Amino acid sequence: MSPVKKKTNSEDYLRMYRQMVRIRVFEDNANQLYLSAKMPGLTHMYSGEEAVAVGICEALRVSDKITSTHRGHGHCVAKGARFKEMFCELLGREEGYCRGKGGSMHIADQSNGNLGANAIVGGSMGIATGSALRAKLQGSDDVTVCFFGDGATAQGLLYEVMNMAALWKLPVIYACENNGYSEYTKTEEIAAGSIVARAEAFGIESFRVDGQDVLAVNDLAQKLVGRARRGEGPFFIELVTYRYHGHHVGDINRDYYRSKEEEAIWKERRDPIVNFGKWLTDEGVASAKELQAIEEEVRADAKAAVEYALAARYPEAAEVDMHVYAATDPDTLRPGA
Amino acid sequence: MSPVKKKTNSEDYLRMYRQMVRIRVFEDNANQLYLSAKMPGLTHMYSGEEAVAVGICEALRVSDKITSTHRGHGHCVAKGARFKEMFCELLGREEGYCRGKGGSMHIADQSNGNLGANAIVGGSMGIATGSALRAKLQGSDDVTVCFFGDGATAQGLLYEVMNMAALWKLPVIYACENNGYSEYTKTEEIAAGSIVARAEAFGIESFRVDGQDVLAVNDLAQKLVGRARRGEGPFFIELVTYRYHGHHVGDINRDYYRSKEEEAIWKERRDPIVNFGKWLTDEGVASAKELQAIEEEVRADAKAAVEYALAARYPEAAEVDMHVYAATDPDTLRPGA
Amino acid sequence: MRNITLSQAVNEALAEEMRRDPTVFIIGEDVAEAGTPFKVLSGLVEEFGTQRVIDTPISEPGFMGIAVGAAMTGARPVVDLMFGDFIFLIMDQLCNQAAKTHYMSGGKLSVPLVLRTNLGATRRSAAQHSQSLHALVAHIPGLKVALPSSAYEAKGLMKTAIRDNNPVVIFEDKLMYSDKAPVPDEEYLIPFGQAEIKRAGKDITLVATSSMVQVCEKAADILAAENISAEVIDPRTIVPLDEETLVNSAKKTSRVIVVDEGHQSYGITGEIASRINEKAFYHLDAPVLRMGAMDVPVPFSPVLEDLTVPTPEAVVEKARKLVSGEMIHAA
Amino acid sequence: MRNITLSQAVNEALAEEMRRDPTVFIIGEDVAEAGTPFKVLSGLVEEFGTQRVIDTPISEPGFMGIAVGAAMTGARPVVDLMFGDFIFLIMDQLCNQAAKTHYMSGGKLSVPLVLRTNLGATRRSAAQHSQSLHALVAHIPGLKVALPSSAYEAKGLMKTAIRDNNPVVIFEDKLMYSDKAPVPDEEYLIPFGQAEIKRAGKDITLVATSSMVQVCEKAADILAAENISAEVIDPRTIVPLDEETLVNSAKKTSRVIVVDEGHQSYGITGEIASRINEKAFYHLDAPVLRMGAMDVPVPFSPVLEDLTVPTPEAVVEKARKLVSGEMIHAA
Ligand SMILES: Cc1ncc(C[n+]2csc(CCOP(=O)(O)OP(=O)(O)O)c2C)c(N)n1
Ligand SMILES: Cc1ncc(C[n+]2csc(CCOP(=O)(O)OP(=O)(O)O)c2C)c(N)n1
Ligand SMILES: [Mg+2]
Ligand SMILES: [Mg+2]
Repeated sequence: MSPVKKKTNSEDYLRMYRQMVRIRVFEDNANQLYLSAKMPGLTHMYSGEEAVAVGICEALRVSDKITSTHRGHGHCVAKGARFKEMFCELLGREEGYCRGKGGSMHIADQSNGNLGANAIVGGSMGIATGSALRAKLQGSDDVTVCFFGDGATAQGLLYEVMNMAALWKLPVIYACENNGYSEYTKTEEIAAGSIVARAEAFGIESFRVDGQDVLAVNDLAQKLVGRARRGEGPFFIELVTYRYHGHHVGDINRDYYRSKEEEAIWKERRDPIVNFGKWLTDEGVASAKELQAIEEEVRADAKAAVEYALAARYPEAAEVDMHVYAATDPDTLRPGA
Repeated sequence: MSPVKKKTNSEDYLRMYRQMVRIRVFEDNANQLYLSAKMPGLTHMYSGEEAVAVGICEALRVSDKITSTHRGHGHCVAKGARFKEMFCELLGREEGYCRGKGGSMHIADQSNGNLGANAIVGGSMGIATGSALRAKLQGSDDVTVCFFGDGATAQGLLYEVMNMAALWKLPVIYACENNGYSEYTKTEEIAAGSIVARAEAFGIESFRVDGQDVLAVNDLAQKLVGRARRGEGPFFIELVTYRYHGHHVGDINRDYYRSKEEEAIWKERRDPIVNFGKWLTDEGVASAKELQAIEEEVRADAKAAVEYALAARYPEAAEVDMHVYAATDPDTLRPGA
Repeated sequence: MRNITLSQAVNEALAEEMRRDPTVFIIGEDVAEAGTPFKVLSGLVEEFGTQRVIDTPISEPGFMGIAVGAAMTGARPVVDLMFGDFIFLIMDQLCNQAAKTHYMSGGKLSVPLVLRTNLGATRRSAAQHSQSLHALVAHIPGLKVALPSSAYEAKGLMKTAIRDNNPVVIFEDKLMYSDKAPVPDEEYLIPFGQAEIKRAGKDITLVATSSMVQVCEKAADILAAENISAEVIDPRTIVPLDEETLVNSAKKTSRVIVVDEGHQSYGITGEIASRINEKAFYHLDAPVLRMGAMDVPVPFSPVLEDLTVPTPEAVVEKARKLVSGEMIHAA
Repeated sequence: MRNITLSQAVNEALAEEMRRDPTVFIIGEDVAEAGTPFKVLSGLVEEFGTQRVIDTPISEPGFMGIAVGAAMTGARPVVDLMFGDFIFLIMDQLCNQAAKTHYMSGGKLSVPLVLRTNLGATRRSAAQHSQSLHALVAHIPGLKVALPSSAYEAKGLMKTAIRDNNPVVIFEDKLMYSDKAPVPDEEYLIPFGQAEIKRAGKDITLVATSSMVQVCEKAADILAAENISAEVIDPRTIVPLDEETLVNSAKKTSRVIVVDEGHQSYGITGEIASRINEKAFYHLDAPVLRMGAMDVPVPFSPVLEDLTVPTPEAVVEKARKLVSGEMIHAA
């Protein structure tokens, strides 16, 4: 664990711990829904990467924005979403964040500044940068964080928008979650040179951090978010992390692309929740029992939310062609309006 | 002028000189055709950048490939094309390299390995890289050079293909002609950080060279082409150069984006042909008179080619829907073929 | 009413809307000091500054994506895409992102942006600078598509597009930038989904878009001299499409040609013809015919290029055949 | 004849052509050891090695461009695009480069490549993984477009595509990968531009593409029970399109519905319907009707998604109306 500096507020620590647990528990339930054939389609689990989303989002305020990925449940929870609307979305119900129209890969939560998951790898890099441009033009000091994977660094769009972000000094932080794989391929087979050097070449200050250490991530995020607010952005962070499950829930036999040993090492020695929990008890911030209680609470929450969602209504058939176009108030279309 | 090392072959020098003059003279004639309303459409002049195309293409053999840009006449001449077919193409005549169907922005010369100019900025970066992949798969040691401008470095495609070229060690050289402008905008306003650092970040060995010094360019090109042939590629070169004319022939009033003084400095002090001519006479490779004779010869050639082209046939109307699809020999579509 | 060029009309629309709404900004290549290669935007950066008339690097997917993000967070960007042919570069941001965000978010997010670009051949600009690609975006639900046919429409449709809460793609005819047309002094907007009957007629309906409106008006002049009365209708927006006006005209004249500058095959003429056919079939004396650009990449050579686009004479010829009943024997 | 899955059929076609021609190679994401997420390519890297089954980073425009360059210099690449929805990312390389190179070079350069991708909804994959985007590429001259409707077509069309000297886009129906169909043991190729009459009939013609062939065959079964004899025709390639077979069928049955899984508006049904209408108008008893996917982004929720795609029941309903003459009153 990284050394803690000024920050000694145990409430913050416990909230981070709880948020990481919430992500893990959410994913366990989502996986279960898939395995029991209750969830339509597929989904991509964030388990193992919790310290990344939580470390970063805990440095943000509600009006700050994030863009998320196909592996987006973790970002969504970390930015403040509720279980009920999330499970409803995963199950295609009307009370989902997107009224069931988006599903896992498009989950969004505008009320908390989550501009949405994206099923196009790299698809939200422009959106995040545009959100930062909007903040700057508006004179607001909101910051936008763009989450994406190591695999997404192969999309040319990243370099186009980093160039503009650097030229225009936009308040955006590019957060590259390097979990070692893009689908069934190791990062070193798809990424030449150095990922952080690529951002640096555009004049963007760049960092590499242990993505399993929530305090290290949060510490760096606090600093960079603060600097971005003051107009010193953009920044780039590579977060070294690992996904515990397959690429998606259906990716069960993984031997041909990664070993059980490798998985075991990450899970047993580098788990972000276990290690942070240990640190919290070692430092006397919380007792093992208190942590246990948090987990149980979260599990109960999740269980209730799943049950609620399973019983919730599907959207009406009439909704199918609703929301293709946003309404425009006819009054605004008049001369003089 | 850069110091000459082993190379003392005056024939090579004079060929380079002649090729540079050929480009300049070609462009003077093309510009004249535009001004006298004899050429359809617009065109982009290469004048001022001759040392780049010639320095590089003189390091290539016929079977090596190049891809070119909207500012492509220089590359075409340097890779060995003839005036007659080039002017015919610019004038939309049947004997043009593309039967008049491509025009200035799509001029190509397959017989000399020129895969063509491209009217999409950056549009041939993939093509060049694919040509290099093909050479590698085929076991040939041909090298491909991809020409593009500073403005084109803003296209994400470049980073996608450089990544793959680096991962797969492809025999391709990315030649960035930095003439200080992309259309009406200065390079520093559209390119953050450092252009060569961007290539280096992908693990590509990168160089910056004076693009007005044909010997310096040729020297570097010889080395890198040789290394690429031996499988040590890819490489990246930034060539610092200048275009004398406007962005295109119609761009006459340029004061609002670049000063007459700046233009004068480049034209008067840094002209690649004048300076190389001086060096050739200083070193005793040729007399001023001999150089003069070369120029006159080239001018006469160009004049004849222009006259020929102006009188040449247009394609038949029936050609309009020819070459939409390439024919496929029906015999190859049979089982057992 | 003054006569102003299509360029000026677009420029006025942008200036008026930027004065009216501080969230409107322009983004694209060489839009500021240069005012675009077509000089459509001249003067705007002087009035609104570089914060609202934003020059970008040559990064079409990048600045399109940035516009989507800005629109999702409260701005109304007008994206300037220098040539319609470059739309291929931004299709993902336009069609997978901008077009779908409102729906995918269950109506919670919206993307009010305008993509300004152009169409039209016969400028001797060859295959990658001459395409009319509106059919591609018309196929994607979530996008609206406007095709102004004169300075008047260019201004009125642009103003509506900027105020619309959805992504709108406007294709201007690049050959028309210096064409003048009467444009009111007072403010006006043209509603989407309302076709305009450019000229009333009774023997045949010519449905024409963008550049083809002028072509069909000329054709109608020639036909009039032959005592064939042609009705010329400009749909103005193809999404939404004013089916009713088209169908009513077809029922009245019983003969229709749909004329458009996009490639004919799998272009917009098939859709418009089919909709008319479906709703007016029993009133038609002949099949609804279509004329689009030839199904060839646009050739550079002027002698070839001019063959690829419908001309007034070609429209007249087809109209004559339809009216004379010759088609019956052809089928 | 054996029954094999569409996956196996594609795999066989690729293996056979790779054995036959050393210039054929495969390039795309996770095509090698993983054999693609749909496992269509399993075993190929073992036989042909990583030099001919090339895994790429997630750089669709990049590897598409690389394939164009390799094709221009003598190779025959087969590009694997994991989802048809990603075609938006590669439109420039496909439509501005691959499609136009032969023409722009006056026939001197050619681009013999195959783009393998897919289409089809109802996999609960939401708006960015469920589109059927073949209309977009069918509009671009220089591209050929194949839509296999079973394992049999998938193999035969793929082999022809690889040997064709032009860029060919093949859309496989991703819901069909594990569907079996009889496939000959011997080598065969299916020529482009030849529609297949899947079932002969005399009262109505159902023109159906890809996934909709099965739907229309089921519809034909139901109709048969009602004594309505439906002819089902699969064009197999939409560029080139076998107009003749379609028109002849229309002349025979006098009633046509065109059914396709792309969005209906400005999709391929308008073109096919118009061509039939133009050439068979005086033989038709009713307008050529069309059924496409709804003009909405594909929703995730199963209850909504299932509403967006034509079903056998919906086709039957429309066919009944056509045959009974009900359309007359509608128009
Ligand atoms: C443009 C695009 N190409 C391919 C895919 C298919 N795909 C989905 S996730 C994925 C891997 C992404 O890897 P990475 O960015 O490292 O994210 P991770 O899954 O590891 O979190 C791929 C190739 C896609 N969704 N979008
Ligand atoms: C994709 C694309 N975007 C924009 C253009 C319009 N355009 C043509 S040349 C050019 C500037 C290119 O600058 P650079 O790459 O530096 O080449 P230079 O003209 O200086 O040789 C632009 C923006 C284009 N042709 N293609
Ligand atoms: Mg990853
Ligand atoms: Mg330049």
